[in-house]
Formats: sequence, C-alpha cells, structure tokens
Amino acid sequence: MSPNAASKAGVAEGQVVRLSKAGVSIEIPVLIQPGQSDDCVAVALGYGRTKAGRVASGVGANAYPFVEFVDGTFRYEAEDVSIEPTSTFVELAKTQVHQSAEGRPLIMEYSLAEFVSGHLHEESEKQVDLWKPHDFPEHKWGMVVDLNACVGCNACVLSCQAENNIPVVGKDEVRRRREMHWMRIDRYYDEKPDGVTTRFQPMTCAQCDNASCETVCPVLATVHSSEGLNMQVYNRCVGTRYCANNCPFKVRRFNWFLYPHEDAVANLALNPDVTVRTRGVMEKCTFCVQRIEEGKIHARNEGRPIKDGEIKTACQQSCPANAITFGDLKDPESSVSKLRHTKRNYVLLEELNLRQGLTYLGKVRNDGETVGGEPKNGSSL
Amino acid sequence: MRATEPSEKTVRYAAAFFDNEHDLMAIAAEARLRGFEIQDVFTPYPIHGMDRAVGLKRSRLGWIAFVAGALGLISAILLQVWTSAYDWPLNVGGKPFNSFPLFVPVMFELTVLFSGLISIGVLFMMNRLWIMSKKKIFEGVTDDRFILVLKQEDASFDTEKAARLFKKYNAIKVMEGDKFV
Amino acid sequence: MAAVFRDIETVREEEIRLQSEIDRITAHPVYSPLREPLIDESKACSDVTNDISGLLERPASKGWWILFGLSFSLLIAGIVAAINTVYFGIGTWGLNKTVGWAFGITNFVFWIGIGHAGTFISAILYLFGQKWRTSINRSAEAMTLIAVMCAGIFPILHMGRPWLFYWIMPYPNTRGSLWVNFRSPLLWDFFAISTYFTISLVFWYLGLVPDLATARDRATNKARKIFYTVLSLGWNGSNRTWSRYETVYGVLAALATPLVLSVHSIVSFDFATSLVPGWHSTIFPPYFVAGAVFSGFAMVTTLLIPVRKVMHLEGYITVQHLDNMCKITLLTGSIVGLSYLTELFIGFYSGNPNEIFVILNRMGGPYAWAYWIMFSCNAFIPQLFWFKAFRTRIPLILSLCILVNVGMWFERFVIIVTSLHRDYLPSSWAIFIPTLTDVGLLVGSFGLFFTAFLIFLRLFPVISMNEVKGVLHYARD
Amino acid sequence: MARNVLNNSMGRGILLVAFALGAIGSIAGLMTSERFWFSFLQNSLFVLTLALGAVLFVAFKSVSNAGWATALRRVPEAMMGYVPIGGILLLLVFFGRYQLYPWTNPVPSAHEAGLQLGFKHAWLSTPFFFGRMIVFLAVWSGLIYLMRRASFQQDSDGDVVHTKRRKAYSAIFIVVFGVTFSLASFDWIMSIEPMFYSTIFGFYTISGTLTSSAAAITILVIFLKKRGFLPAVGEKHMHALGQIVMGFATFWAYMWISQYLLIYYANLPEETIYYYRRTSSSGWMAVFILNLFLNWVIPFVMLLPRQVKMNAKWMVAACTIVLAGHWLDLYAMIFPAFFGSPIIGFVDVALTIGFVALFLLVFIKCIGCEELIPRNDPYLEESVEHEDLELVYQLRTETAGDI
Repeated sequence: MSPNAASKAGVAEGQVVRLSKAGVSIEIPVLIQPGQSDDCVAVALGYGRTKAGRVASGVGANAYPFVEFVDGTFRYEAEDVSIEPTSTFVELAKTQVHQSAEGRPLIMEYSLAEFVSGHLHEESEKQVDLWKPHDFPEHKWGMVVDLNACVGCNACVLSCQAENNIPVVGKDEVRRRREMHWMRIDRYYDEKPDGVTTRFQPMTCAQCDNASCETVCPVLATVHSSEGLNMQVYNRCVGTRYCANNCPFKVRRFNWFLYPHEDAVANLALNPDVTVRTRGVMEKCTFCVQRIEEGKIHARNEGRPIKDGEIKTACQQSCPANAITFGDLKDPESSVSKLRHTKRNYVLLEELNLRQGLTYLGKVRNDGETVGGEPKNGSSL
Repeated sequence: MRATEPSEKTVRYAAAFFDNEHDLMAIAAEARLRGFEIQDVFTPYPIHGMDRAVGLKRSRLGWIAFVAGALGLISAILLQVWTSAYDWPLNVGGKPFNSFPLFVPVMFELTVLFSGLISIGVLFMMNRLWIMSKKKIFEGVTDDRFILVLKQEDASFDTEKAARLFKKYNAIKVMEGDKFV
Repeated sequence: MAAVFRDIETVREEEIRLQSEIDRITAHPVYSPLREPLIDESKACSDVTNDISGLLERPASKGWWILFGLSFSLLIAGIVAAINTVYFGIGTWGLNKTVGWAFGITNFVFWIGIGHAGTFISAILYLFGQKWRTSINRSAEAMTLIAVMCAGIFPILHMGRPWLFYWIMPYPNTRGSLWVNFRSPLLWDFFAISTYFTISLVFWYLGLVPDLATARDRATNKARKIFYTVLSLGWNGSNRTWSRYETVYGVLAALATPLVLSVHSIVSFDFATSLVPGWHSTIFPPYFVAGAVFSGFAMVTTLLIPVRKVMHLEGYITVQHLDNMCKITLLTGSIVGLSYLTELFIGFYSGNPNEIFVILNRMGGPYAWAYWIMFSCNAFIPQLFWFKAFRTRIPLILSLCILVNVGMWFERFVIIVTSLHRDYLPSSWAIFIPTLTDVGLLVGSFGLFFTAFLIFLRLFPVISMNEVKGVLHYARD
Repeated sequence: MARNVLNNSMGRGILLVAFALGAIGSIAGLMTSERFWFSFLQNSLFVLTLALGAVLFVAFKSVSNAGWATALRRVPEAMMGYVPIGGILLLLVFFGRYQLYPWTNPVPSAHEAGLQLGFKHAWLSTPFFFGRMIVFLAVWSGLIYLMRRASFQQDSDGDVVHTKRRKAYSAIFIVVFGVTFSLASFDWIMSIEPMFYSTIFGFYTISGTLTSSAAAITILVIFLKKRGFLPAVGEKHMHALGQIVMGFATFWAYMWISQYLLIYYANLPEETIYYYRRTSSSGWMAVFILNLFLNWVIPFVMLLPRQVKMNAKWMVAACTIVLAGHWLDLYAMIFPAFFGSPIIGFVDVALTIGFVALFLLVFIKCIGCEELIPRNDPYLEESVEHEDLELVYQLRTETAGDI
C-alpha cells in the first residue's frame, strides 16, 4: 500500500485491515510501500496455509479467494475491494526498518549523459597509511557487484543462506533485528517530486584489508588471511561483539541463542563443508571460503593454476543477472580485476580507508533521455 | 638500618610510654644526641620528622620500585613484541605485526603492576609483616600511646640518666624486658 | 680552677647547642590562620579509636539490617538476571545486529567510573598534600574496590560465551602458538582493570593494616581477635615499619595517580579507537577520566552523607569535607562540560557529515531524551556548586550528586547506543529497547554495590584512624 | 625605584643586544625567507605560552590554597606581565595570514574545497578570526591585571581580602582560559592545516604550556635564588617544582600518546594525514621522536631521583630540555604543513633569541618593580622552611613599621 493510500484509508503500518469483497474477506496487516500505485493494494499469495508443518502453518492470510477465473484465465486483480481498518496492530518482521539513505552517497547513480561524458566521480585521492601494508603473495580475492545488473531479486541472499548453514531465526527474532543473513540487499527509497526511485545494493562482508573488526578482537578470533580474506575463527570467538560494532557495514551476525539443529532429517540439508556455529559466536560472509579451497585443491590436483571464473561464490552462482563477479585481484587478466579498473567502479565509504575486497559498479539510470540525438548502445560497461 | 633488625630478638630493652608525639619526638632526639641507642619508637600513626629525630636514613624502597617498574616495562615489551611479531605474526586489520604504539597501554599497566606489587611485597618482607607474625606489641600503641624503646645491651647504658630523661618528658609508664620478639 | 669553669662553660654551651638541635628537629609545621580546622577540635587520639572502632564492636543496628535486606534483594534480582543470561544466551538482552553493546557496557563504564574516586582521593590528593582526604579515603577506596568488582562482572557477562572469558589472558598453552591480540582495547581493558583492582586493593589494604591492628588490640571476642590478628600481620607501630610504609605509600600514590588516568583512558579507547561516528574522538581519554572522577565523587558524597549521619561521624566528615568534594565535582564537571562543547564545536568544524549527523541525531533523534538528561545533569547541574549554599546544605548536595550519577549513567548510554544505532549505512539502523534481563542486571549491580558496602561498614574501620590521628591537630583544609 | 635583579648592568645590555638581533633577524627574514611567518608564529607562541602557563600556575595555587608556593609566587606573577605585550606581537600574524592560513586565501585549491562547507567557512573567516584573537588576548590581559593588582595591594595594606579576591579572579581565569585557549589553539595552530581536526588538540596544547612554564618558573627561581633573592625558597620548593615539572611532562606525554594512538589506530585519512606529514620523511620523523624524548622521556628519567630535584644544576638542565622540547613541539605543530623537511635557519635562531630576550626584559622589568616576597600573604608561613620562620616575622614587622 502506498503512503498516500494509507493516509487516505486512515491506516498506519502494522495496522490490521479487513479486505472484503462480495462475501470474501481476509484480515492482514498493512505494509507501506513507497512506489506502489495509490489506487491499489497488493497482497501476497500463498500464505495462510493450514497444513504446511511447523514453520508455515497459519502464517499470513489466504488471498486466493479473491482470485477469479475469468475467460479461461485466472484473474489476479480484484476490483472494488473495501478496506476497513481494525483496531489490531501487529509488529511487522522486516529486515530493514529505515528506508531512506539520508542523502548519503552510498549507491552511486549516474545519468546517461554523465556516463557518456565519462566523468563519473572524483578520482579518489591516494590514501596514506602510517604503516607499510601487508602483501598478499599468491591470491587476493575480490568481488565486484554491478549495481546496473542487480535486479534485487534476493536469490543471492537465499543461496548464501543455504550454502552456509545460516540459521533461520523466525519472525520474533527478525522483529528484534536479529536476522542472520550474511548477505542482504539494502534498499533505499528516494522520494522525488515525480515519484519514488528505489535503489538497492547487495551487501556482504567487504573483506577489508584494513579491517576495523579485526584489530579490536581481543582473542584474535577474526584475522586476515594471506589471500585477503577476513576470516572468522568460530571456536576461538568468545562473543564480545566488538567487531560487529566497529563494522561500518554491519555485516556481522551474532548467534544470540543456540539455534536448533536437533532434527536429524533436517540436518541432512546442511552443507557438510561449512561449520554449524554455536551460541555466542560471531559469524559472517567468508567469500565462500569452502569453495575457494575446493577450487584450489582441484587446480592443485590437476597441476595447473586456478582459472578465472572457476571458483564461484554461492551468491554469484545464483545471481540471474550476473551482477556478481568474483576472482583473484592478483591476476590482472581476471574479470574482477578488469571490472575494478572501469570508470564505474567505486568503493563504498572510501573515506574510511578500509581497502575493501568488495567494490561496486555504479548504476547508470536512463530516465528516457537521449544523448547526442540517438540512444547510445553498445558502449562498454 | 636493615642490619640492626636480626638482633632485635635478643636485645634487652627499656621502654617509656608517652601520651603525645611531641614529647616522644623530643626525647627521641635528645636520647640519640646524648648517646643512647634507640631500638625503635612505636607510634599509633606515622610522625613527620620522626626519622630525623631517631636518625633513620631514607628508605631505599623507592629504588626498588623503580627497578621493579623497569622490569615490568621490559617484560611487557618483550611479551607483546615477541607474541605479536615473532611467535605468531598475524595480519590483524592490516596493521603491522609490531604495532608498537598500540602496545603502550599494556606496557604502562605492567610497569605499574610490577612496581606496585613488588615494592609492597618487599615492604612486607623487610618489616616481617605476615599473617603468622609474632611481634612484640606494646599496649596502647595502636590507640594513643607513643613509646620509645632504648637498647640496654650496651655496657655504657646509664639507667639513671635514662630515668632522668624519661621523667623530663613526662613518661607515663616505664618498663623493661629482655627479649624483643 | 679555670679549667673546671671552662668545662662547665663547655658543658653549658654543649647543652644549649643540644637543646637548639632538639628544637630544630622537633619544630612542627605552621599553618596559615586562614585555614579552618577540619575535624572536630575536641577529639583526642583515644576518641578517634573509640568512635571508629566502637562502631564495629556494637551489633548492627536495625537500620543496617533493613538496608542490607533491601540491597540484598536487589542483588538476588541481579543474580536471577545473570543466570538467565548465561543459561539462555545474550539473546535475553535487548541487543540486536546493529546495537551490539548497550546496558552491559554502559553499566561497566559507569561502575568503572564510580571506581575512580577512591584512588583519586588516596593517590592524587595525597600527592597534592590535601589533608582533608584522611576522613574519607577509607570508605572511598572501599567503594572503589566494590565498584570495580561490579564493573568487572559486565565484560564477562556480556560475552557470548562467558565461560571462556579467560581466553583474553595471554597464557602459555599447548595449542601451539595461540596468543591474544595486544592491539585490542578490550585486552588493554583486561590489563588495566586487573592492574587497577590489584593496586587499589593493596593500597587500601596497606592503609588498613594499622587500623586492623587497632581493632585486633581492642577485640574481646575470640573470632574477632583471630580475624583481625590474621589480617593485621603483626603490626606493632614501629617507626622503622612506619618509615618504609610511608615510602611505599608514596610510591603507590605516585603509581596510582597515572594509573587512575590510564584506566578510564583505556576504557575510553574501547570507543575512541573505533570508526563509529560519535565514538572516535581524540578527546575521549581526558574527557572520560574527568567524567569518571566526577561521577565517582558524586557517588562518594551520596554514600557518605547518610553514613556520617547514621554512624554519627559528623565530627570527622564535616561540612568542610563535603564542600571540598563538591568543589572537585564542580571542577571535573566543568571539564566534562568543556569536553561536550569541544565535541560539538569540532563536530561542526570538521565538516564531516557523519560527525554532524551524530550530533544532530543525539540532540533530536529517538534517544534525544537521554541526551538532554545527560547534558543537563552533567554540564548544568554541577555548575550550581559555584554557590556556597549548594556546597554546604546537605539535602542540596545529596540531590545534586544523585542527579550527577543519573547523568553519568546516561552519558555512557548516550555514547554507546546513540552512536551505534544509527551509523554509516541507514539500512542497518535499529532501535535498542532494554529487556527485563537488562534492567535486572542494572538493578542487581546496585544491589551488589550496596550489599558489599554495607558489609564493609560492619567489618572494617570506616575512617582511617591512623591517618586521622596523624592530622588531628593540623587537619586544615 | 626598580630593583635590578641582574645585579649589574651588563646583563640587561646583553638582553637588549639579543632583542635587537631578533628584530634585525625579523626584518631580514621578512624580506628573504618564506619561513618567516611560521617562525614568527612559533616563537611568539613559545614565549606567550610560557607567560600564560605562569598565570595558570598562580591561578591553580590560589584556588587550591597551596601555601607552599607563596614564597616564589612573585616569579610567575612577573612572567604574567608579558601577556599583553606578547599578545600585541602575536596580532602581527595578521600580515602573514596568507602564508600561514590557507583558508584566508579567497580561492582555495580543489583539495581544500571542503573548506567551503558551512560552519567551518563561517568560523574561519579573517575578520572573525582576528576579532576572536583580540578578544581572547584582551580578556586574558584584563584578568592578569586584576590578579596582579590584588597581589601587590596586599603588600602595602596587608588585607586578607586580596587573597580572597585573587582566588575569585583565579577561578574565573581558569574557566575562561579553558574555553578560550582551546579555541585559540584550534584557531592559531590547528587551522594551519584546515582539513585536520582533533578534539584533544586544546588539552594537548595546554599540557605543553603547563609543562614548559613550570620549567621556566623553575629556571627563573633558581636564577634569582643564586643572585641572593628569594631567601625563603628552599629545598622543599625545589622538590615541589621538580615534581610539578615531572608531573606536567607526564601529563603532556599522556595527551601526546592519546592523540597519536587514536589516530594511528582508527587510520582515518582525514586525520592520519597530520601524522603522515610528520612521520613519513626521515627528517620529520627525527623531530617527531626527539619531541617525545625532550618533552617527556629525558626530563622524566632525569627528575625521578629525589636528590636531583634539589640540585640546582640538574634542575636547570632538565628544565632547559623541557623548554627546548616545547619549542620543538610548536615547531612540529606549525612547520610540517608546508615544509617537506625540518630546517632551522638564521631566521629561526634570530627570532627565538629575540623573543626570549624580550620576554626576559619584560620579566626583569616586572620583577624589579615589586617586592620579591609577598610579605603579607597569610600563607607565607606555610611556604618557608621551619628554620626560616624568623624571616617571615621579620618581614611582617617591617611592614608594620612602615604603616
């Protein structure tokens, strides 16, 4: 429901409303979604099931009664639905509660004209350290996320969850802002006079070389590998959460409780290559270190160097738009190295001098403008 | 001054009790200047200037504290540099293995810890303060009595002169004993 | 004949010389007529012994039992909350992925701060030759030790796996090379707090030994006799002992002075070394130290006002003492105020949008109420101590000091929570809401504090008798 | 009739020559050296902070009722007299503002585009900046005048009320100085590198000021004592001064490590650049380390033994090192922003000599005008050694005779 529609109907977020039409009615809470048309509300189908096991039974409301079968097809739009507010409120379980980027330059966007002109952002100044940086003798893993390609589908989030045995914590814990996703997609709305633009940005551990999380850990439970990975040693972690506080990207996740893994059958779904973490330890994205090691072993067994693109992280593998590129930054020919040298490449929060392994390619937005008379095609991204 | 302590056990002594620090200080000064050997004085609280009155040199504990502190400082440097840069060098947040400025806090703390604990340990040892201690405790010394103890061992000890002196400064009580344990 | 006269003459000269030498040695310091006596002038040494030791010899009063019962029930609440935390996990606190520290570390910093007054009084005021410290240093140091204990519980409890807390100690082990991170401020904390606790404890104990000897010599019942005999280490008041004792006391004071500064500086490094806007600020070390002494003095004053009343110590802890403590509260409160202003000024001066955002968010964000409590209680309220009326009227002193303590708790809360809850990426912004367990631990720490302090009042002389006796006739402000 | 504490006229002549040398050096430097204004700012702050630290010394003494220092109080009180003169000289940096303060440049370079941001732009504007400077200096001078007047009046009328007044003025001075000197150090020193900011900077500068002025007081006290003045100053004063120098030096080291450690740790480019300029070249690195040694390591170790504090020669040596350290500290704060390596040339030497000479001339003038012992101060008895009490009684009766 759009903000305007909500104010017209006199409802607030989380307020339960009754949608009814010709004898069918359901009660569901309101979620305000900028960018939604003011004249319609959207309801997700597929909820309100009665026999779906411990996790899914009775969750949400069944919207299928509103679906009509017209002219041989299902009609998923229902007209003349009335909205009655009720006095019940529920707290929605959302993974992101603040929707505005507060004008911060987190997601770079360029107009087509800017992109064509080639002048995208200020060349960053050379940043100085007060010490000599460490070098990475063999590999230096890096990732580039193309914001132009990303469609915000969340496939990466799910595949990461499956790959890395990330616990599903349930609604209550999400309401307490304790979801465990290692990868997430940040979404910001920009309210503009002519409507709302939505920007999103996949975010995961950026594997900073000057990692602010590492230096503060008292027990060396998070240190840097010789391949540029920011490693988390689960069995050394005592859970001070200092690292998470000091992470500017807030990508570290803490095991607040002992999340259950007692169901023997369900445990068969766990990835045997990845540890299951216990209560009280910190966890986070590893750039799928198990896959990196597997790739290295394969290459070594075959007595050859690792090929670019051979190692794929789970998120990269499942990205339908190929927005995620992963590879070795030590290899100047790898696609990740090449992307790093394109003009659109930028480092998030560069002013902190963290030297991340994860960088982004800025988004070019074509708002129907044309450049030089003809829409330009085929320019290299 | 340390040398006199072991002989305490066998010394025959004369003790005079006073009820204020001024008399005690004056008699201590006079007794010393008149050639008496002062075993010790006992007071309920430390008296400023008493060391000068009985002719005690400044304690060298300050130097012990300094040496102990230096020891703490060196151990802290060795511990941190060795573990972080030699025994187990790890890349922590890109910082150098030997991040010396960041080792300063622990260096300081260990300096203070060593210095404080060792000097207080030495104090307890030198004064033989420990839980099973069986020292001679004069009555009222922890309340409001000020006591001068003169050594009698010495052949030159003049009992009469001592008695005159005690009287001059209004000794409340005078007692003698043989063993000073 | 002439020779005899000359001998008499020589003897007389000798006598005169001797007398002047004695006079020189025994000359005692002169005090300015402007200085008012600090302690009730009618007190003699034996009065001090009777007044202070006597308190321990009488059975506990009904009031003591009531207070003890109250404090102990708070402590029980805290123990329940602690068991809950350890049994179920840190999830029982109101923390989330964005706000990783809140009540736990707030309480930790608060109690460590409280624990700064005692050693400040015994070390810094000792070095500055402030004689008025003698009436209050014992109880202030005891308060320090108790506060440090209260504080020390929180870093352990706030860990995800508290049973492994000993991993932060560097110890040789059989797991190959496995050391700790000497670059982590939390590790520095471990060293700083354990050193501080140890040095404060020996300092306190050293001062206590002569008084325990007094209690020993007065003890009539067997159990007490054994207790105080063991603890007083055969103290016999020998001048040799006193002399070395004084030297070591001076050494410890000289060591403890920078130690006091270092401890809260290191606690401030927990925040100031990080990247979090609102945490990273170079003024934090001196500002935290001033804040710590500020809150510590307010707490000592809060405790001593009822103690002197109930235990009839008005002759020892006079209004003059309270006045002096208020002045130190004013001084340190003003430094805290100056630091607030500096932070505000440099925040805007820096032009760094994140810094400016933090300031505005503190003033007008979801936790603005906490910020304004902090600002008014810490920067404005202590300014009232400029007026003599506020420094000498006991109800006013008490209420101002309590407000200062409230303000200082909120200061840590504001620094920790308002900085964390909205930092670099707005997508992760979140709100912290305390749970019952959080509140239970806060309340429980107060329970522990008061319970332990009440036990201290029953077991040890509440005023340093030997020091008070030493300054009885010179004790001036 | 002013007393000549130099006991002869040659000393004053030498100082006058030295001052003239400084003046000539200034003119020469102004014409030839790009370093002139930097050196001018550094040296004028060097002596000005000595005088300001002396005010703080007296103010702390008054508010804490520290009786011991009464016998030597006239020394810092004479040093205070330099503040108005030094203030006027400092205002001359107005003419060097384009060299010193890049933000005065109407067209900042691209690198300094951040200066155009709201608050900083308004704060760092030439009229406001120099207006503030005048206000700060005027307020300090005014309070100094009041403090000195209350001190000297007591000599003649012996009224205790002056002690109370001094205490009030001192409390006001401490509060005012805390705020204004913090701002002044941000303005005068930190804004030379306008993109850099550090909240501790004010406290850091104050700590250096306190240390060096305590050292200067010690040297001057020893000098006067040697010349037979200050009869009431004895071992306990030297011991106390030694402890104060040592304590403040340690306080300075605490500020120093706080700022350096935090910036080193967080590694934020806008801050690290400050230390990068000061540690990346070997020349500046040497200055950086020497600074720590001169200001803290050497004096601290030297002054640890009790006997040293009572030994005039050692004390003068340690205090001279502290003063050299303070000079170098200011040098390392001011120069690296624009100069790739540390050079000390004729201009720097001439200006240092000139400013120190001027400071001493003013000091001698001020100390010569009044009694060297505040003989009617109610704390005087506490200040002298027991043996010297006679002296106090003698002084007091002299006064009574006068009236």
